[in-house]
Amino acid sequence: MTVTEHELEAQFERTVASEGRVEPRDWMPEGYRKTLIRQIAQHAHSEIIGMQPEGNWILRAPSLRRKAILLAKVQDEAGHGLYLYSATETLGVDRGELTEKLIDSKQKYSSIFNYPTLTFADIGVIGWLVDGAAIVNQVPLCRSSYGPYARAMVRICKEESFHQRQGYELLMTLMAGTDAQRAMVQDAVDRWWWPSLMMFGPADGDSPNTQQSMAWRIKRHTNDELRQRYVDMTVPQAEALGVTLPDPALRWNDDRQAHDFGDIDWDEFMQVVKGAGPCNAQRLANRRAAHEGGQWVRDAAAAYAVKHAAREVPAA
Amino acid sequence: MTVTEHELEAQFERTVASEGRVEPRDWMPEGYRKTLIRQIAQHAHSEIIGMQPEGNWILRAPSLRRKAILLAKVQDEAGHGLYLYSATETLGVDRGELTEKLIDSKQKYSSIFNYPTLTFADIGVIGWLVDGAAIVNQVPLCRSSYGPYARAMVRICKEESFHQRQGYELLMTLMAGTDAQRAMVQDAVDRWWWPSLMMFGPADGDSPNTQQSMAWRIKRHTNDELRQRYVDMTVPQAEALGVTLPDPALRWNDDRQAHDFGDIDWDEFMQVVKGAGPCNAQRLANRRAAHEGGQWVRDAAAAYAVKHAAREVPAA
Amino acid sequence: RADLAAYCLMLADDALIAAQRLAGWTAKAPELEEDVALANIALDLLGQARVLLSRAGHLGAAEPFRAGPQDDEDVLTYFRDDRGFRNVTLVETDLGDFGRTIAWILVLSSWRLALMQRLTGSRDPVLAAVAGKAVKELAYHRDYAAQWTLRLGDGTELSHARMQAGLDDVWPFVEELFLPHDVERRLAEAGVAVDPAELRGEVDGVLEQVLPLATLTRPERAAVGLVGGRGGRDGVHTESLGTVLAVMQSLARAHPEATW
Amino acid sequence: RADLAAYCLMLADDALIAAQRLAGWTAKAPELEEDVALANIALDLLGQARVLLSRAGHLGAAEPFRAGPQDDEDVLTYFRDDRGFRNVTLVETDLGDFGRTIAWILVLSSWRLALMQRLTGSRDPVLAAVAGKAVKELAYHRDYAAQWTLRLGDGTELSHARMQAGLDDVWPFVEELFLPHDVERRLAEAGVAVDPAELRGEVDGVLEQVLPLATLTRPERAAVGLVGGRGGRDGVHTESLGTVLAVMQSLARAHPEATW
Repeated sequence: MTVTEHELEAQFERTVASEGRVEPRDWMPEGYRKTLIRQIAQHAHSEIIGMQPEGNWILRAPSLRRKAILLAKVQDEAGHGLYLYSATETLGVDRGELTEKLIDSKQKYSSIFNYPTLTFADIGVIGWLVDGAAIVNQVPLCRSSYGPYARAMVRICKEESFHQRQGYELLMTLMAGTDAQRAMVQDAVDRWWWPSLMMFGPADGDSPNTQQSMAWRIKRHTNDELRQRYVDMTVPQAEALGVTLPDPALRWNDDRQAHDFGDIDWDEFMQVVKGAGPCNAQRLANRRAAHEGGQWVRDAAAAYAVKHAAREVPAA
Repeated sequence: MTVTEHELEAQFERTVASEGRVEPRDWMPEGYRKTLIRQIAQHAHSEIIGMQPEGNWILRAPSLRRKAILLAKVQDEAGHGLYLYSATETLGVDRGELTEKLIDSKQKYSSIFNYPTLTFADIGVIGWLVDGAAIVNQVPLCRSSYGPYARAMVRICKEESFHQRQGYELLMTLMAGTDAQRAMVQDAVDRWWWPSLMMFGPADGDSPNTQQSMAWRIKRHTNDELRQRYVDMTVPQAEALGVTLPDPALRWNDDRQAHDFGDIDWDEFMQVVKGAGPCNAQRLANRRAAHEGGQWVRDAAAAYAVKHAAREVPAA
Repeated sequence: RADLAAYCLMLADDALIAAQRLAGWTAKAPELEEDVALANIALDLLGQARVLLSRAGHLGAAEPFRAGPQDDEDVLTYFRDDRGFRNVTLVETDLGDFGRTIAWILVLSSWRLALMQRLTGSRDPVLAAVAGKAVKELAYHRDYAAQWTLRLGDGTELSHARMQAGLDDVWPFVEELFLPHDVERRLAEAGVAVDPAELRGEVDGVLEQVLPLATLTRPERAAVGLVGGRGGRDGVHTESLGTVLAVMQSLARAHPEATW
Repeated sequence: RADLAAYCLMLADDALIAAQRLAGWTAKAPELEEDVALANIALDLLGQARVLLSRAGHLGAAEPFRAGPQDDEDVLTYFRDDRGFRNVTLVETDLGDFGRTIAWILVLSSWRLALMQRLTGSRDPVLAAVAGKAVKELAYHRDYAAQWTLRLGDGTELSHARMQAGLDDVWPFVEELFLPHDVERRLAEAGVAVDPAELRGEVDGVLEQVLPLATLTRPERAAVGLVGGRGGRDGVHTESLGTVLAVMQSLARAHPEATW
């Protein structure tokens, strides 16, 4: 490392330590850049893959109001994907490259989207539990040390909160509905609760990169801290809703002033992460089909742009 | 024409005139062969295209019994197609060639299959009216002068009668059902009645080939004779069923000892024949997609047969 | 009043079924921007459909289908059978690939925009208001489709072929757009509705402008025939609609007592 | 009794959903002979499903779903939701192209044949009789699929690639076939049912014989995971089943009072 690089690194460290923002034009350590790219890409991929389980119910949404809400939500996810891929572009990688890595299983997305949506109540539960967990994960990232990511997160978190409220509102409606609707909600909660806890990642002891990411201010809390915060936030919401969270060990601990909860099935988690979840193959096959099936369209747009670059584009 | 050909032709004429059977090995005039090929191919194509309107309801059949009946019926139609294409093979043309002519619109199929099936009652009405008309057309063909065609028709007519009874039985069930079911039947009858009359082809004055085909005993009655027979046969069935045939001019004529009926919309008939019916494009596009989509499979079977022609095919 | 209800249903069903078809692109578009844009068009059309269905419901159109506690818009969407839908058949057709989808949006939005522009002058204040909002939305849809028609038509050899094929496939359904139904004719005479026969010139004008620029040719395909003189506006549809509705209505019909 | 009803449903639903999927090939097969053969397989499976559904109905399985005057087999087919279906998820998957369909039939019929062969010795006389008939049918299905596996695998380069891809796509659903459900285990101990874990050897044996002859390789694909330990036999399905049922049940549910 040259003297100048030492100086640059020292300045970077100062910026980060003083809660300043690193911008695309600033010098940054290669590890920081790589970690950020991986993290933001994974987040972007999650938005895109996350369109599928919800998209599964758009055509069958049982009221036009819910159809419009769901369609708009999935559209927002595509939009989030766009902001996030843009943020990675400021780090020197483009969307096409990342999409290739996604469909070749070289980059990951949130494992939660490898579970199927089996009833319309799943749409509500995804809003409540999955978006809820995402928000707990993401709110601290609005203060990420990397400027473009932090700014994207501010916008995304605002929309996610809106989605979460819509999901909860759907569940309230179903719980006030027929017996079949209430049963549907409980069943969905039973299936999604544990996977939502897994969204915070491995227990702290098994998460070796956390310390570095925290030092770089691209992660602000440990996995277990966030998981606990989520449980504590969600339990009263479940009570208000009138559903039972499927964990007999879940109870308030007066000493800790927090909820105790049961052991997560880390084997299931690892299976899903490794690609053997219920929907991994399907999600990737769909994404691949859309990407490869759209190649001719992207090629056409590129060819057209080249042809018409020199002259004015004629108005339609 | 050589002397021998004169003799052959004279013998052919005698065979036909004496209600004998012409067999594949026998000499036959080129016009006879061509007319037969066109007629049998058109019949075969009709069976195959006819699978589509009925196939449209297999996945949605509202009881398992009806699903099994419908699936078996459509399967029989594939089987009829097979016999009939085999009959054309005895005349020196193969199935692949005829299929190409079908999808290139160089050969026709019965125009009736260019109408859509809009409700499940259409399935019953197709059995009753469309198969009914087909039987009236086809029973005389069991005495066709061309042996292979006559024998195929015997088998086909037997199955068609069975289908017609099943269709009528479905309609009886629906008429004994709910108001909605009865309305469905009447609506289907309203849509299919006139097209079923068109199945007998143009009025005799507009059917120039009829005389030659009758002389060759590959057609035994004129279009209008068969149409009248069909109307007379169907009116009492409609009464027994409790449906109204949509023709205010339809009434018994005591002088003729037959039913009078209204004018057929020959403009609509010509439109459909020319390819501008409600479903022509769809039917041909589907057939083309199946044929072209299956090319790789047929190629594989051919390649495998060549590879394994010399050695014994290993048992699976 | 019955005429006005029927007319609201026609305009509503066109938008509703078109939105349902477009929603089928979710997570399948060739680019994220297109995912966003197609969802946008679907949402606009869905919004138009909802106002018009509610209006039709207000005029009594939902009563024959009411089976539970649902809003009029949902009764009309989920508890009507195929034969009760009044949409033109174009909107129910399979969207096929992106080229065909673009051709479909181009034709549909050019036609609906021309219609809605005229409808802003309707004597019926609700229709005029719906149209006023719809005009802005449809102008965007048409522009979006026109831009893509140019890119695909004048892009690569492959995209040109697919765009032309898509246009060809859509073409048989265009003629029906200009066939007036008796209800439309009567209401047009009363200054309430638009006679669709009047829209042909404007739609042709758009296509005459866009297609040559896109190096595409106007298809020569026979129009889809009517069934005994009846088409989509009379509830006589293609075989596609039944399956579209089967999926769309499945959950609502499984729980006729429920609201969501 | 509840166990026996549940077991009948499992075997019935496997056949019912498989038949429904196969019926989707109608008028789309690569050759007329294949149209006939696929319909035949679908009809055989539908027949097996009907007997088993009636039996389950006899044992009370239809009561919770009864809404109208339908027979038990139709109540169970048309008025159960997705979560009530007990089929393995393999049968609900999209059949894809002809290669994948053949792979699917090969696996499914080898497995079901091995199961039914053992079930002919069931202490339950009805199951034994159903199995006796099914064995003959399934032997034909397996043979049909094996013959086509050879032709496609050892046909052209393209057909080889597609057949292998079809097999690869089907593979993740194979593991579930051998996972015993508690009901199966209990009834197997009672000599009534077959423990599916026992079938692995026989199915593997078939594949070990056919795949090399067809120049295909046994796929190495991760099995589809369960959801909290639950799979198709527990009513936890893939997203495909919902749409399959939406279409299948649409008409029957639109007329809950009707019989057909």
